Amino acid sequence: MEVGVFAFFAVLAVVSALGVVLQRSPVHSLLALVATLLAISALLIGLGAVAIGFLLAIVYVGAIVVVFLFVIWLLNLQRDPGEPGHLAAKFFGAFAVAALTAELFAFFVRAPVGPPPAPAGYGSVDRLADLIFRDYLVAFEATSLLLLVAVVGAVAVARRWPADQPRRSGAGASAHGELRRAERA
Amino acid sequence: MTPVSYYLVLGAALFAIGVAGVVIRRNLIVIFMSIEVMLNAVNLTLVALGRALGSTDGQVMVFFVMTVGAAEAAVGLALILAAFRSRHTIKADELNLMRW
Amino acid sequence: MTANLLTLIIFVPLVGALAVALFADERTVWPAAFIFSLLPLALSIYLLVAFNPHDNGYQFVERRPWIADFGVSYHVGVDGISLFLVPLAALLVSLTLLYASGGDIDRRPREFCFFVLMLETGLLGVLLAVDLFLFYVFWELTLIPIYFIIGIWGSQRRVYAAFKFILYTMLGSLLMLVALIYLVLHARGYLGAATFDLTDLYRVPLSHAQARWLFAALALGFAVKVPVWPLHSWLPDAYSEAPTAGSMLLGGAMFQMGVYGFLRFAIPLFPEVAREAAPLFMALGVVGIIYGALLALAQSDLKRLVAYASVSHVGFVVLGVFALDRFSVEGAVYQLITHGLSTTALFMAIGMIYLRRRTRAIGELGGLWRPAPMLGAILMVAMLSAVGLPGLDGFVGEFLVLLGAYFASWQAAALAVSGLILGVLYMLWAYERVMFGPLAKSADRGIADLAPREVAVIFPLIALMFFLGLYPRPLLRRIEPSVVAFLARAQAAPAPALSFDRAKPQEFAGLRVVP
Amino acid sequence: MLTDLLIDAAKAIVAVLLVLNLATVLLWFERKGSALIQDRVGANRAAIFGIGRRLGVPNLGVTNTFVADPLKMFTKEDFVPDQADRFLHTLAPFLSLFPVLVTFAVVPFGDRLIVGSRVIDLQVCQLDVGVLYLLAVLGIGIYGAALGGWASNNRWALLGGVRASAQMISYELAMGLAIIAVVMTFGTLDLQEICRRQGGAWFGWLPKWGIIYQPLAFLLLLTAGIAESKRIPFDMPEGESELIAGYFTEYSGGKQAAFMLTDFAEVVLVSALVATFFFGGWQVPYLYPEGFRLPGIGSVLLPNLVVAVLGVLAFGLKVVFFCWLQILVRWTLPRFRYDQLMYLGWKILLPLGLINLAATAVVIVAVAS
Amino acid sequence: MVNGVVVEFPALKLMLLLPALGVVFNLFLGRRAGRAIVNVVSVAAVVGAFLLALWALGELLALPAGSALKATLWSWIYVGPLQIDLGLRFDALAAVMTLVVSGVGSIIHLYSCGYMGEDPDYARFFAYMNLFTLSMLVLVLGNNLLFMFIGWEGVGLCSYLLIAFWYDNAQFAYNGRKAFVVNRIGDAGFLLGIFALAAAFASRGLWTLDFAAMREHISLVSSAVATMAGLLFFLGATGKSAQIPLYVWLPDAMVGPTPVSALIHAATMVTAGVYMVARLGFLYQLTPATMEVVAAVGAITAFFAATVALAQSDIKRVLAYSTISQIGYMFLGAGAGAFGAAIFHIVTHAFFKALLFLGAGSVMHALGGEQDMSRMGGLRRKLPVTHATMLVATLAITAVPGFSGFFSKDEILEAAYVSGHYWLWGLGVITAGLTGLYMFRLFFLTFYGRSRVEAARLPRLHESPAVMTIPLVILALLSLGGGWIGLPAGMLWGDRIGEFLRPVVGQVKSVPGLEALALSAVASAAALSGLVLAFVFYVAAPGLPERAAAWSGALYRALREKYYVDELYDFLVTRPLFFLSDVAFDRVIDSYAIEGLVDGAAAAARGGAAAIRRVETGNVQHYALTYLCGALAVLAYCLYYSMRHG
Repeated sequence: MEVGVFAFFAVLAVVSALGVVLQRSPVHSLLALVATLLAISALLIGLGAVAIGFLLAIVYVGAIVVVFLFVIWLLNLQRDPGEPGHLAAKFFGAFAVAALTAELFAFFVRAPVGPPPAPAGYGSVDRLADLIFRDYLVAFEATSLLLLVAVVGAVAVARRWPADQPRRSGAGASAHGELRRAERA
Repeated sequence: MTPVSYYLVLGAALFAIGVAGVVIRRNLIVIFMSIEVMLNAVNLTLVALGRALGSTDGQVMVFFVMTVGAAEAAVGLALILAAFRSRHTIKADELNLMRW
Repeated sequence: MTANLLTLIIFVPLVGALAVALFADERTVWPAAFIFSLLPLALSIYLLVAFNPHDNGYQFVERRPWIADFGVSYHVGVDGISLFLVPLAALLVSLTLLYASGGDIDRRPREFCFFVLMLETGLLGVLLAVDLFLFYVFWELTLIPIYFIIGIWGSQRRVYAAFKFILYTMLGSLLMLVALIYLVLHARGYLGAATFDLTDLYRVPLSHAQARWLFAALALGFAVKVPVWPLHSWLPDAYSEAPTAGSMLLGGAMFQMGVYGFLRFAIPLFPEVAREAAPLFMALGVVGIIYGALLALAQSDLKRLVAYASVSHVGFVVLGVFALDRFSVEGAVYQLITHGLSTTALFMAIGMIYLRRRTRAIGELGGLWRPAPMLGAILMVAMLSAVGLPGLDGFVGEFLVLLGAYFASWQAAALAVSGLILGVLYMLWAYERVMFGPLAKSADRGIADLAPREVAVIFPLIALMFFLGLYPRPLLRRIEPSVVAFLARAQAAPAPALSFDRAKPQEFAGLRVVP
Repeated sequence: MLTDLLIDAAKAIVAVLLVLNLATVLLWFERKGSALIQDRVGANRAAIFGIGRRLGVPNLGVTNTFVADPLKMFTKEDFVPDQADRFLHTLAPFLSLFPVLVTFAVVPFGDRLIVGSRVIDLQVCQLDVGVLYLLAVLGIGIYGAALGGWASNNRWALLGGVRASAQMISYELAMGLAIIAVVMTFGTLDLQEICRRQGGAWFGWLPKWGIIYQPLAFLLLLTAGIAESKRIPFDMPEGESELIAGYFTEYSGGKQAAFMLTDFAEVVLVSALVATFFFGGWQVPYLYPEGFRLPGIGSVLLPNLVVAVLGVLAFGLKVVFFCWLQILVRWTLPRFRYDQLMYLGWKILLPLGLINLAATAVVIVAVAS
Repeated sequence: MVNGVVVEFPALKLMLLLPALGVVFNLFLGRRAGRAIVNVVSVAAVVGAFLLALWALGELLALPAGSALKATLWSWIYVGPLQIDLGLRFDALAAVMTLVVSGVGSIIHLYSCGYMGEDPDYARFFAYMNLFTLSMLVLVLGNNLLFMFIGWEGVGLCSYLLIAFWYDNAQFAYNGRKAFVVNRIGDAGFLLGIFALAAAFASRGLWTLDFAAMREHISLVSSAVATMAGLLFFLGATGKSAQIPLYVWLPDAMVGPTPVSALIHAATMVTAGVYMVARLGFLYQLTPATMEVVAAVGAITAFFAATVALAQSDIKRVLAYSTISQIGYMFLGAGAGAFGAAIFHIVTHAFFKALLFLGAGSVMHALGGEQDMSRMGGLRRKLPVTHATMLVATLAITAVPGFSGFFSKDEILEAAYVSGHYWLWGLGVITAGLTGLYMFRLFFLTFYGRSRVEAARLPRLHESPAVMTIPLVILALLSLGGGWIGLPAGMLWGDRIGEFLRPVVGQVKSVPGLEALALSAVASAAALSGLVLAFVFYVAAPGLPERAAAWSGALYRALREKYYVDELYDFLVTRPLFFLSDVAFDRVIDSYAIEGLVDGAAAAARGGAAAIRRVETGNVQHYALTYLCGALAVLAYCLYYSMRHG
């Protein structure tokens, strides 16, 4: 993977990442996120990790970000009207992030070795599958359980309870309120 | 081949941008997306280092990061929905009931 | 039977507590609890009889490994010092239960009995434990029940009082724990294996600085419990806010724990430092005497008056213990017993007054002698015993303490004697305002004299007061060997103030004085 | 080195042009076909200066679909509703068309072609994780429809977009399972390799096509494919009776054409995939690289070029057949209700896919031991 | 110096047992048994003790001089070398005291059967009286200091109980408590004396508090310790025997029933101090300085009390001050070394002072409880027996020659003169005069002159019943003849009592005949002059006392108000004590300082927590920020670490 191609994808990733953070409209930042993810998966594929690259694309771009889109729709989020104030937090945050980047760069710049030629079938699916289903099987099963729990949790939290009337604004709107209502219903 | 430090630096940059998003933006969804960016920055670094060391373990870790990311996104978004339904806002600083 | 007598004594009340808590219903709870408190009393009386007065080491020793790798063993034993405290505690708990059933505790009797019996186990455990860890466990065990007793059945400011009591004692006991652990770890370095056993820890050499700190920690823990003068502010609240039964337990049974701690652990473990600190503690004792007496003078609540009176008496005991003289230590141990009796009797009498007049404020009381002469007589005897009228039990202890203190430093004795004068002053003044004078208007006419149950409850105490006052010999004979051993251990240093050298005759009828 | 690049570029251009032309042909074919099915005349008006009529040739509406409509599409005003997100509005059609066309890069339309010393693999790019690529790119397709609905600031468009994306996600899952089943049977992710492994014949006469191994997977893939392409009977996103034109209600001109094209390109894509996975792609029964080996009769040697051309023709024929099949399906089956759609997707196709997967796994292990 | 034989005599224990049984019976069964039985039991107990005392005296006289009878109740405190038994010792000194206590006691018990006739609490009264007798006997018979101390405090308690017998009246209760507290102060001194003595002997290796043993080894004690011990014991004595400075409780003790005043505050308890000094004579003789102090305090108190008695209008208060004065004489005698004389004066004083009190009691009985002499007068016709017996007692107390008072007081003055305390002797003589004056003032005011009795009380004015008058007559005879057992040397059978006591307390060398006669002549003259002066003032010229009072003005008022000593004590001791305890200790130190510290710590903890709580803003991003900073720090450290280690 030549430096030029890397540079292109790197710039694309950074710009789109900035896009995610700075965009006013949530949908735009979502698209920026898609772009970042694709750039990253391209970089991964460039690094030889072909299987995981495509998997990243499939899982993240195909499913997760779409769910984000769904939520944006459900909440009908328009453009943020800009966020005045909170200057102190912003300044402090920016400063902290800058420091973070400086420190990380200081670390990674001195990483010594260039990547050696990839061994045969380095990033292939069967090598990956081999590892996942042999060495990390327990972890794999655990993640499957995790996903199940996540799904059930998500449904439990987000579903609309039968007793839910359209909520009066704020008053008694806490989760506790729901419980009380559920008991009454 | 491009030296691995470039990847690491890129990863660091993306991570930093993600962190900035989390810390600065008020909108929960955007915060969530920044978190995804951070996660993927880490994925990139993992694979890059894996590639440098010639082991596929990095990729396995990325695989698991993805699953966790997915689970987290699912639950997170559900929470945001529930929060919005009851509090009518997804501004991070307005959801501050858990305070002194 | 005699093999594990002590274990029986300690754990029968606990079994009783559980039995009462689980099985007894409204009707049977008081009799069941009372019977369960009688068992350890009977056993401890058997202990008294079977005790060999000439052996000054531990008797009825039971030792089984408990937590082997920490060197903690279930090691219990009784010696002269703790011999009489055990039956006393058992007796006082039984009397407390008998008294409480008579209307003092009306709400939730089952929980009350449970806590009292649990307290009894803790108390007996503290008195009989020879293993430091075991001692600490029982020490903490006693805290919980008394907290609830004060906290639940107390009067208005009970929560404040209970909480303050717990905080004070907890602070002290935590310091103690730290000291224990340090000592054990240090011992492990020296003995090769960690051991909590008291007799083993005697052999551990400590640098003076270490000993000083450890003694300070232990002493603070016990000083809070005694209470020595500046650390006493929990006592008046705890005593006055607790229900009568609670005050009896606190004032009568639990009062010895602090001093016993000094006698059993603090001083023998660090004799040099103890000797060094003796003048300080004697001074604190004397201050305590005068301070307590003056405070008692200023109180308007009967219970607070008795509370400060016991602060004053504890001052005597502390003076006695830290005079590190044969007479004063024996007197102090004797006073542990007699003070327990008189304070319990006083609280009982006050409880009876409270039951009749529903108030403890001295201002509102008056002229009780006419309707209740027996109550008046009992309160009189209890007060005189507390003040140390010769012929009653208080005097014997006080005389010995003052005698020993005189040997140690005549100034301390001279000041301490003022305690006697002030004692009479506040006691009789209170007695006069409660008993003599016309019957207060607010009192309804129908004040009855003592009911048979009340007489039964207080009679043993009064009888013991007279007996211990007139014939203290059997007790002193048994306490003596252990006190001699304790002093040998503490190498009683020449008292700083005494101008003459004390040629101490060492030989007694066939007694081994263990260095 | 340059020639390789040129060859690849040529392959890519040929693939795209083929697909686009085929799509427009299908457009025409469908218009005339549906007219035939519905016993009506169909488009026959447009003519260029009346040449056809003068020559006595019957006007089959060819100029309609090939000349008139495209011109109209590209010259009409490109209308963007106000307050709509202009950037997204223009991006959406591209995002829906681009992924479909790009997928063809990995579809093999022929075997090796030996030209002088060079061996040309008739597949735009040899990617040994072709299937993963396929799934990844299909995933991106969803955004087209979704953003189309969102960006046109129109309730019905939004509803259409929501329906479209929900439908595509559900059926992508089913399609994925079917494809995985195929991948398991052939043991490789490279589509070219899959086609090669479908060469040869069992018992001399039965060609080893995917359909034999995976009949259920075939059905799953076909149904999911039609659903993916959002064509009747899975026509919810643009159900006329309810949502006017679904997510491309507010589109006109070129962008509208793009959406139309994606529609037909998907049809072609589905038929291509079905052909590749289950019908041997460019495999001609009994045709081996050296020539025909007919069972019982003997073998006929053929030059490589002829074999290659025969392969490509076979592949083309299969694709056309399945396009026809899909159009036929479109004009015969009524539209599903949305919950039936979801029910079919999640409660029938998904379990079937899983069962099929499990069965295939069992068989493979049994065969392997 | 004295070798006597010590014989075991178990009957001594019986002597204590009888009153003890009396106490127990009265307390528990008294109410049910009825008045008659209670009277009988109580008097029998004391009379029994008296008979036993006589029997013991007989046994003692049979033994050679200086011997003693011994009995031990049981072993009391055995602590290592110190072994204290409850041992009884009946030697000459104890014999005299026991006889006085039980003899006068039984007479007074008889008298109180009548006096307390109508009082409902008779059972409790007799219980206390028996308890008092028991304690007094213990005090007197105890063979070691500690057992004696039990008796010492016991009598203090009984005096408290009896003074505050009519407890309904709050003032009586206060006086009772005052008596007990002042006694207790004295007892504290006594206790410290015991310690000093015990320590002194202990330092020499001798562990004992027995009188005999201490007497034997008294040489072991250094003079400094002996002085300190002596003074401490004397402080105890002043407390018990109402000498300056601890005499204030006796006048207030008169609020008790009259028999109590007679028995306790005249005859027995108040003389305990003198007995103790006599018993510890061997200690006092070691240090002349303490002897000086004792004598001086005695004489001064005598004079001081006599002056106050002059101006008192309450009949019992006059007698109280006269008792203080007479005891002053006894201490003067003891201080001068004539312990025998002091004891002899105790005996005679017991007779006539008891008689005076009982007489006053019968007068009050007749007048329905009236105590103020200004509302008496002219009672001699109505109360002939009381009048006659009171006359004998008054003559005895003013030491008119021939009467018992003369012999004992004369011996004391002689001893004072002989031992060189000339100005104390002079003071003594003056006091003798004053005694005559105030005693006859009382006598004349009560029995002679106009009758100032209120009309209401006149009809009930009658002579006391037989049970009260018989004791008066007996005591009158004793006051008359009591003195004859201690005649000055040379006369008839000489100083029998002195001889009898010499082995225990020694004897002062007597003065050659002529000089002694001169001394007694001077003393008698002073006494008679007092008598005449009183006659002039109160009988001959009734107006004179008022004019004298007006003339002396401030002096008279000072006397009447007892030199404002009570107010002084109150100001110097009680008020500061209560201020100290209430304000200084209770409010300031205890609740403010110590409580403040404790509650302050709690408040500080709560305050600190409130401040820290603000960190939880509830805003998720603030938490994220802090998280980030933490990460930065860790990274920085790693960076620093890797930088340093390369």
